[in-house]
Amino acid sequence: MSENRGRGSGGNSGSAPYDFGGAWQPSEIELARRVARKKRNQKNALIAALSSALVLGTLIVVIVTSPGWVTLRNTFFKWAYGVEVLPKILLGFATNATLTVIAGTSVALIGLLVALIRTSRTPALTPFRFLATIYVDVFRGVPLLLVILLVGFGIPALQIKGLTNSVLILGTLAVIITYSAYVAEVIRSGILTVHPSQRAAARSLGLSHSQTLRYVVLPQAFKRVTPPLLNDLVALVKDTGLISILGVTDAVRAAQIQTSKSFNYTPYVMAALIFLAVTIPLTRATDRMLRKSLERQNAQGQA
Amino acid sequence: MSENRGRGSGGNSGSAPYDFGGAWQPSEIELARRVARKKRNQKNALIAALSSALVLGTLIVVIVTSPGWVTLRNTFFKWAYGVEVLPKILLGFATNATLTVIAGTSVALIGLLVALIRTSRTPALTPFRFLATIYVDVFRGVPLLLVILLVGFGIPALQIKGLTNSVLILGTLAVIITYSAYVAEVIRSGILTVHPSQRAAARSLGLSHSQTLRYVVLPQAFKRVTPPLLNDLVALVKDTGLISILGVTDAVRAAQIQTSKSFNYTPYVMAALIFLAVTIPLTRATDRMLRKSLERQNAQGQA
Amino acid sequence: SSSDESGTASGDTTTCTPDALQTLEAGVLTIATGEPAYYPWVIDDAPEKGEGFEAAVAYAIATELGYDQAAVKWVRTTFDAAIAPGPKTFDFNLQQYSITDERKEVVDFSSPYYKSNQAIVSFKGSKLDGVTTLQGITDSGAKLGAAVATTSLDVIESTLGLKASVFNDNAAGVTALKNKQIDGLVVDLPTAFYLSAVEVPNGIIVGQIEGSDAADQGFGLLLAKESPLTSCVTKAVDAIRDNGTLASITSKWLADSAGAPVLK
Amino acid sequence: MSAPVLRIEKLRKSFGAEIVLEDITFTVPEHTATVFIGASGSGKSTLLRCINLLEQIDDGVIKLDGQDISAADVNPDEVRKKLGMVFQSFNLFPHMTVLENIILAPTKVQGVSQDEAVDQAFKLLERFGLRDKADQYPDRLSGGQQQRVAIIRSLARSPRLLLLDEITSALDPVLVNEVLSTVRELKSEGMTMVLATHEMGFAKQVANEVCYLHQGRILEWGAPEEILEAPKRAETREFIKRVHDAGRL
Amino acid sequence: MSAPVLRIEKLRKSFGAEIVLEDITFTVPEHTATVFIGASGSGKSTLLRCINLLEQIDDGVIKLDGQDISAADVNPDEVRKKLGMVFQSFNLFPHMTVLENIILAPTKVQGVSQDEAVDQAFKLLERFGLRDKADQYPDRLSGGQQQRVAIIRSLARSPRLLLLDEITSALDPVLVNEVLSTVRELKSEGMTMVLATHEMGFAKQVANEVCYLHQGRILEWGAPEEILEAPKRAETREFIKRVHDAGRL
Ligand SMILES: Nc1ncnc2c1ncn2[C@@H]1O[C@H](COP(=O)(O)OP(=O)(O)OP(=O)(O)O)[C@@H](O)[C@H]1O
Ligand SMILES: Nc1ncnc2c1ncn2[C@@H]1O[C@H](COP(=O)(O)OP(=O)(O)OP(=O)(O)O)[C@@H](O)[C@H]1O
Ligand SMILES: [Mg+2]
Ligand SMILES: [Mg+2]
Repeated sequence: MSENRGRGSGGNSGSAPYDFGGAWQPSEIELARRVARKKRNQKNALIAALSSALVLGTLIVVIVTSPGWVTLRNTFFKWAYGVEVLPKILLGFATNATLTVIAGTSVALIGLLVALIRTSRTPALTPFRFLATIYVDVFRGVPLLLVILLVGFGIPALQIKGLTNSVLILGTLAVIITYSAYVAEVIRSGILTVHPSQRAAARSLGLSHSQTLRYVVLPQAFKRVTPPLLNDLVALVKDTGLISILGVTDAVRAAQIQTSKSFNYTPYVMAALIFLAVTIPLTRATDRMLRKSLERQNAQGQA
Repeated sequence: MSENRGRGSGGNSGSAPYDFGGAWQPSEIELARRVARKKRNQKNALIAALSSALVLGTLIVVIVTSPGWVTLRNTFFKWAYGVEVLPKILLGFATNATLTVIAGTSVALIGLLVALIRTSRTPALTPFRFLATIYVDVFRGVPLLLVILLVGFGIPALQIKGLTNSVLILGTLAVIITYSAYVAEVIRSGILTVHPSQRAAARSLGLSHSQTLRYVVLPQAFKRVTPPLLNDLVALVKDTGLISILGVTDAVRAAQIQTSKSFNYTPYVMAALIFLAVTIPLTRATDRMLRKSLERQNAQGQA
Repeated sequence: SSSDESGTASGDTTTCTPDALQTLEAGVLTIATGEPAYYPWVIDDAPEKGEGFEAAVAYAIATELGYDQAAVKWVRTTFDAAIAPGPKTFDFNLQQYSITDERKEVVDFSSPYYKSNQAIVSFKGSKLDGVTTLQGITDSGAKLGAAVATTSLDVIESTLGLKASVFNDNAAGVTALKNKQIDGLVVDLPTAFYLSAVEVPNGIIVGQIEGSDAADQGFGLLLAKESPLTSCVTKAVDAIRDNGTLASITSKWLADSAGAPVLK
Repeated sequence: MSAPVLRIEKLRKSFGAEIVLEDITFTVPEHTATVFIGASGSGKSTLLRCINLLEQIDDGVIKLDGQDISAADVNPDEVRKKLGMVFQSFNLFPHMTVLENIILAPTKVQGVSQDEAVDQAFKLLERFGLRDKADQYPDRLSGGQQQRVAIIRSLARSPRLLLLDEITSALDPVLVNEVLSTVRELKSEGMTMVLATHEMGFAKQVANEVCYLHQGRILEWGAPEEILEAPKRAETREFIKRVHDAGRL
Repeated sequence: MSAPVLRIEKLRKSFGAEIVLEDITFTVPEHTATVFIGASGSGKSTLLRCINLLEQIDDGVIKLDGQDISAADVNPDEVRKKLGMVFQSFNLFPHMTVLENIILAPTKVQGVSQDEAVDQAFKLLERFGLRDKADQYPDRLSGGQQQRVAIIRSLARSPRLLLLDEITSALDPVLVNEVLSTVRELKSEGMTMVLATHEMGFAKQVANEVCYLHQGRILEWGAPEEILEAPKRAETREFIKRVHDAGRL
C-alpha cells in the first residue's frame, strides 16, 4: 500500500531544515487564489459600504427631512442652551460623583466583610452568618428607591436624639446598605468559584484556614469578581441619582429643574452625556476584562 | 527492602473479594475516635448555640427595650394599618407586575435580536452592527430614570401626531429600550462563551453558519445566560417602579401616597414585603443554577 | 352648524355645550388633579365628591358648560407631567397651576380662578420661627424646600436667592419638613394654612411673599396647547366669577386663609 | 489501484509571522490510514484543520477525490459533508442526547428523514456497543464513550475521509483502549483516515504510513515499523526516545 | 532498619453509602516508594487524601513516624507540615510567581525569613533546572514545568513523606518524561514517597512496592516486576493487559 505516493520536493534535506524565514514566493495557484479572495473581499466590503451608506443615509435623511426634525432638534439638542445649563448639571453631578466615591468605598469594605462571614465555618459566627444571609436576601430583593425612602424619610421619623436627619447622609446610607448586599453576593460567589483543589493545595502546604483564605482564595476571587464589581460600580454611579427623591439635587434633578422651567429637554441630554463620559469607559474596561478571561478559559480548554 | 511490612488480614482472599456491604463493625479505636469527635462537635454546636443566643438575644433585647422601640414599631410595623393599605399597594404592584411581563417579553425579543446582529459577520449587516453597538453602549451607560424622563416627557413634547402620549406606554418603552441593551449584552456574552470547538465541531459536521447558531450555539448560550438573565429580571421588577416619576401609581408610589397621608412608614414595609415575595424566589433560583453550573465546572476540572 | 361659529371672538355660548365641545371622550368632561390632592383644594383626596375649593370650582365649571355630575370623570397626573408640552390625558387640569408666560408657550390656561401669594410653612422652634423679613430668611441659614416645576421653587431661587431642596411633589416636601430635614417648605398660601394647621406638628406660617413673582397671574385651569376647549373654559370661569359662584366657593373653602404676615 | 482520496501539495500555513506548516506534501490512498506524530506545537492540529477548511492556507493545494478544495470559490459546507472530524475534546453537543447528536447532521444537513436517521444511528450505536447510551446526555458518559459517540456521529454521514485529532489525549489511559479498538475496526472496514496522535499504539496498530512532523515540516515518513523502530533522522530518534522513556511504546 | 515512615492499618473510607476504601493495610519504610495502580475510581486519590487528612476516615489507623495522625485531637495543619502533596492539576497558585509559590509555605507556615526562603528556593530551582523560571507566572510554564515546580514547592518544606497523585496524567506524553526524571532523582536522594499513577513507567522505575487497588481494596502487592509482569490475580492481569493494549508499557 505504500507505493503511489509522491512528496514533491520531499524532506528537502538539501536545505537547512529549520530555515522557514527564507524567501518564500507564493505559487501561481496561491496568487490566483488571492486574486479570487481579494475580489470576494472587495465585493463584501462594497456590500458593507453600500449597505451602510444606504441604511445610515436613509436614516439620517428620514430624520432630518421629517416634519418633526426641527422640533426634535430644538427640543432635545439645543446646544447653546445645553452649554448654558451645563454648569448647574455638572454641579449636580458632583453629588453623584461624591456619593459614588464614598458609597463605593464603604460598600467594598462592608461587602467583603459580609461575604467573609457568609463563607466562614467558625461555629461562633453562626448567628452572624444567619443575619448576613437574611440581610443579603432582603436588600437584593427590595427596590433601592424603597430603601432610600424608608431610610431617608423613615429613620428621622423616629426622632431619635443624636441621630442625623441629613438626607444626604441617610440617602448615602441607604445606597450603601443596598449595594453592600449586591457586592457581598458577588464576592461570595467569587470565593466559591476558586477551585477546591486550590484550597487543598494550600492546606496540603500546611497553611491554616485563614492563611489559605488570605493568600490563596481571596486574591484569586478578587481577580474573578473584578468585572462584575465594575458592573456594580457602573450601576452605582447611575443609581446615586435616586436619592434625589429625598430632595438632594443630583445631575438628573438639576436637569429636571432646568427642563421644568424651559420645557426644553436638552438638559436631560446633557446629563445623559455626562453619565456616559463616566460609564462608557468603565463598561469598556469591564468588557475587555471579561473577554480576556474568556480567552484564557478557552485556551485552557483547548490545550 | 521488601521485608518489614505486614498487612494485617492482608488480601483477605478467604472472603468474597467484593463483599463490601458485609457486617462491618467499627473498631475500638474508631469508636474512641467517634466519641472524641462527637465531644468536639457538641462543643462546637454549643458554641454556635450560645453565640447565637447571645448575639440574637442581645440584639432583640437591645432593640425591644430601647426607648425608640415603641416608636419604631408604630412607625414601621403597624400591622393593622399595613393590612388596611395592602389592597392599594397591591393594586400598585399590579402595575409593576404587568409592566414586568410586557417589558420582559419585549426585552427578551429585542435583546436577542440586537445580540444576534452584534455577533453576526454578514457584510450587509455592518451598519446595523454599528448602530447596535452604539445603542448598547448608550443605554447601558445612562441612568434608567433619565431615559424615563426623556422618553416619557420628551417624546410627547415633539407633538408628533398619532403618537401615544400615555405615560404608561412611554414609560414602559423607556424601560424596554434600556433593559434590551442590558439583555443584548448578556446574550452576546453568552454566545461568545460557547467554546470555539463547539462551533468547529458543528461546522465539521457540515452545518452552515446559521444552523450552527441555531442548533448548537444559541441553546448552549441560553443555558449559560439564564442566571444573569434572571438577575436582570429581578432588577426589572424592581426598576419598573421608576416610571412612577411620570405619574404612574406603582407599588412604591402607592405606598408613598399612603405614607404621606399618615406619616406612618408601614406602607413602605408592606411594599418591600410584596417585592420580596417575588424577588427572593427568583434570586434563590438564580443562585441555585449558578451553584450547579459551578459544581459541574469544578467536577470537570478535577476529572 | 356650530363649527363656523366657534372661531368667532365674541362669546356665543351656544358653542360651549357638551354636544359641541371636542372633549377627549364625547359627552364626558375629563378633569385632572394631583395624586394625592390636598386640602383645602380637595377634601379627603376625593375630588368626585365636589368638596374642597378646586373640586367645587371644577364642578361649577362643568355645570356652567352643561355637564351634570355624572358626566365628569377624574384622572390624576403629577404636577410636572401636566405642564410639560405634548398632548394631554385630560380636558383640563387644576392643581394650583400659576399662569406664567413660559408655561403659556407650551400649554393653554383659562382665566385665573384664584390668586394666591406663596408662603413659607415651618414649625415652632425652627430657624425660621420669628423671622419677619425676606433678608432675615436669607440670613437664618435655613434650608427651604419646594416641589419641582412649581412657582414656589422659583420663589426660593429667584426672589430669595437660596438653594432649594427639590422634591418630586409637595407630599415628599411635607415629609421632609415633618422630619425637620428642611426648615421650611414653600407652597401657595391656602396650602400653607392647611399644612401648618393640620399636617405639620407645631406648624407655623412664617409669612407670605407678596407679588413673589411679577409674572404670576394667579391659578388657571391648564389645558393642552391650542385646545379647542380653552375659550369655552375661560368663558365658564369668567361666568362663575361674574355670577358670584366663585366668590362663594372661595369663602366656603378658603375663608380661613386670611392674613398671614407679609415678609418684606 | 484507485485514485487517492486526499492529496496535499506544498501546503503552507502561518499565523501572522509564525510559520506553522511548510512544504507539506503527502497522499492518502483509499482505505489507508496516515498517522501524524510529532511534538506539541509541531502543527498536527493545524494540518487537520486546514484539510477541514477550518483554517485558510497560505499556499499549496488540497485535493479531495481529485477536487481542489482549497480553491477560493469552494463552499466549505459542501466539502465538509464529505469529511468527518473528531477533536481531542468538546466534540459532543452537551445540550443534546447521544441520539440527537448523531442525527443532527443527517437530518439538518443531508435532509435524511428523522426516522431513517434514527434507524441508522441505532445501527451504528449497536455496532459499537453503545445502543443503551442513546438517550443519555454526554456528561453522563465516560470520556472514552464520548469519543466513540463522536466518531459514530461523524460516521453517520458516511464520510470519504475521517480526520482524528488526538482523540485519546484527554482520556484516562485505561479508556484509550476502547477508542483504539473502535478506530481499528473502522480501519478494517476500509475507512480512509488521517490521524494526529501522541499514542504510539495508534501508529503501530492502524497506520499504513507514519509521518513525523517537526516544527511544521514532514521530516520523515514511512511504514510504522521504520519510523517507530528505526528512524533515520536524529530529531525523529530523539522524539521516539522521549516517548519511549515516558513509558509509551 | 529504621522505623517505617508511614503505617496504615485497616483503613476504611466511605462516601455516604459508597464504600471507597476498605481494609487498607500497608507500610512505607524510609527511603522507599510505594506505587498504587488501579482503574479509575478504585480509590487511589481518596487514599492519598486520607493520608493528608483532607478526608476523614471511617475506621483504621494512620501512623506517621509512629504518631497516630488519625486521632481525633490531631491538628491537621501540624501533620501537613511533615507531608508534601502534589495533585494531578491545579497545584500552583496562578496569582503568584514560581518563586512566590515556593516560598509561601516556608515564610508563612514555618516562619523562615524571606531571604532564607528565597535562597533555598533558588537552590532547589537550580537543582531541577528551573532557575530561569523563578519570576514567571504558572500559566507561562508548560504542564511539565508546572508539575516540577509543584514538586519543588513541596520539597521546600523538607517533608518526611511525599504524596504524588497522578502528577502526569494531565500532561502531554512527551512532557511526562521530565517529571518522571525529577521523581527518579528524588528517589535516588532517599525521599520516601507514596504515588498513585496510571503511568507504568513510574511503577517500573521508582517503585519498591506496587499495590494494585481494585474497588477500594489492595488486591495484590509486591515488587514491580512481580505485579507488572507476573500478576497472580485475574483482575490484576486484566488491568495490566488493558494498560498494555493502550500502548503503555
Ligand atoms: N489560532 C492560532 N493563532 C495563532 N497561533 C496558533 C493558532 N493555532 C495554533 N497556533 C500555533 O501553531 C503552532 C502549531 O499548533 P498546533 O495546535 O497545530 O500543534 P499540535 O501539533 O497540534 O500540538 P499539540 O500536540 O499540543 O496539539 C503552535 O505554535 C501554536 O501556538
Ligand atoms: N467527595 C466525594 N464524594 C463522593 N464520592 C467521592 C468523592 N470523592 C471520590 N468519590 C468516589 O470515590 C471513588 C474513588 O475515587 P478516587 O478519586 O479516589 O479514585 P481514583 O482511583 O483516584 O480514580 P482516578 O484514576 O479517576 O483518579 C469514586 O467512585 C468516586 O466517585
Ligand atoms: Mg493538537
Ligand atoms: Mg484520582
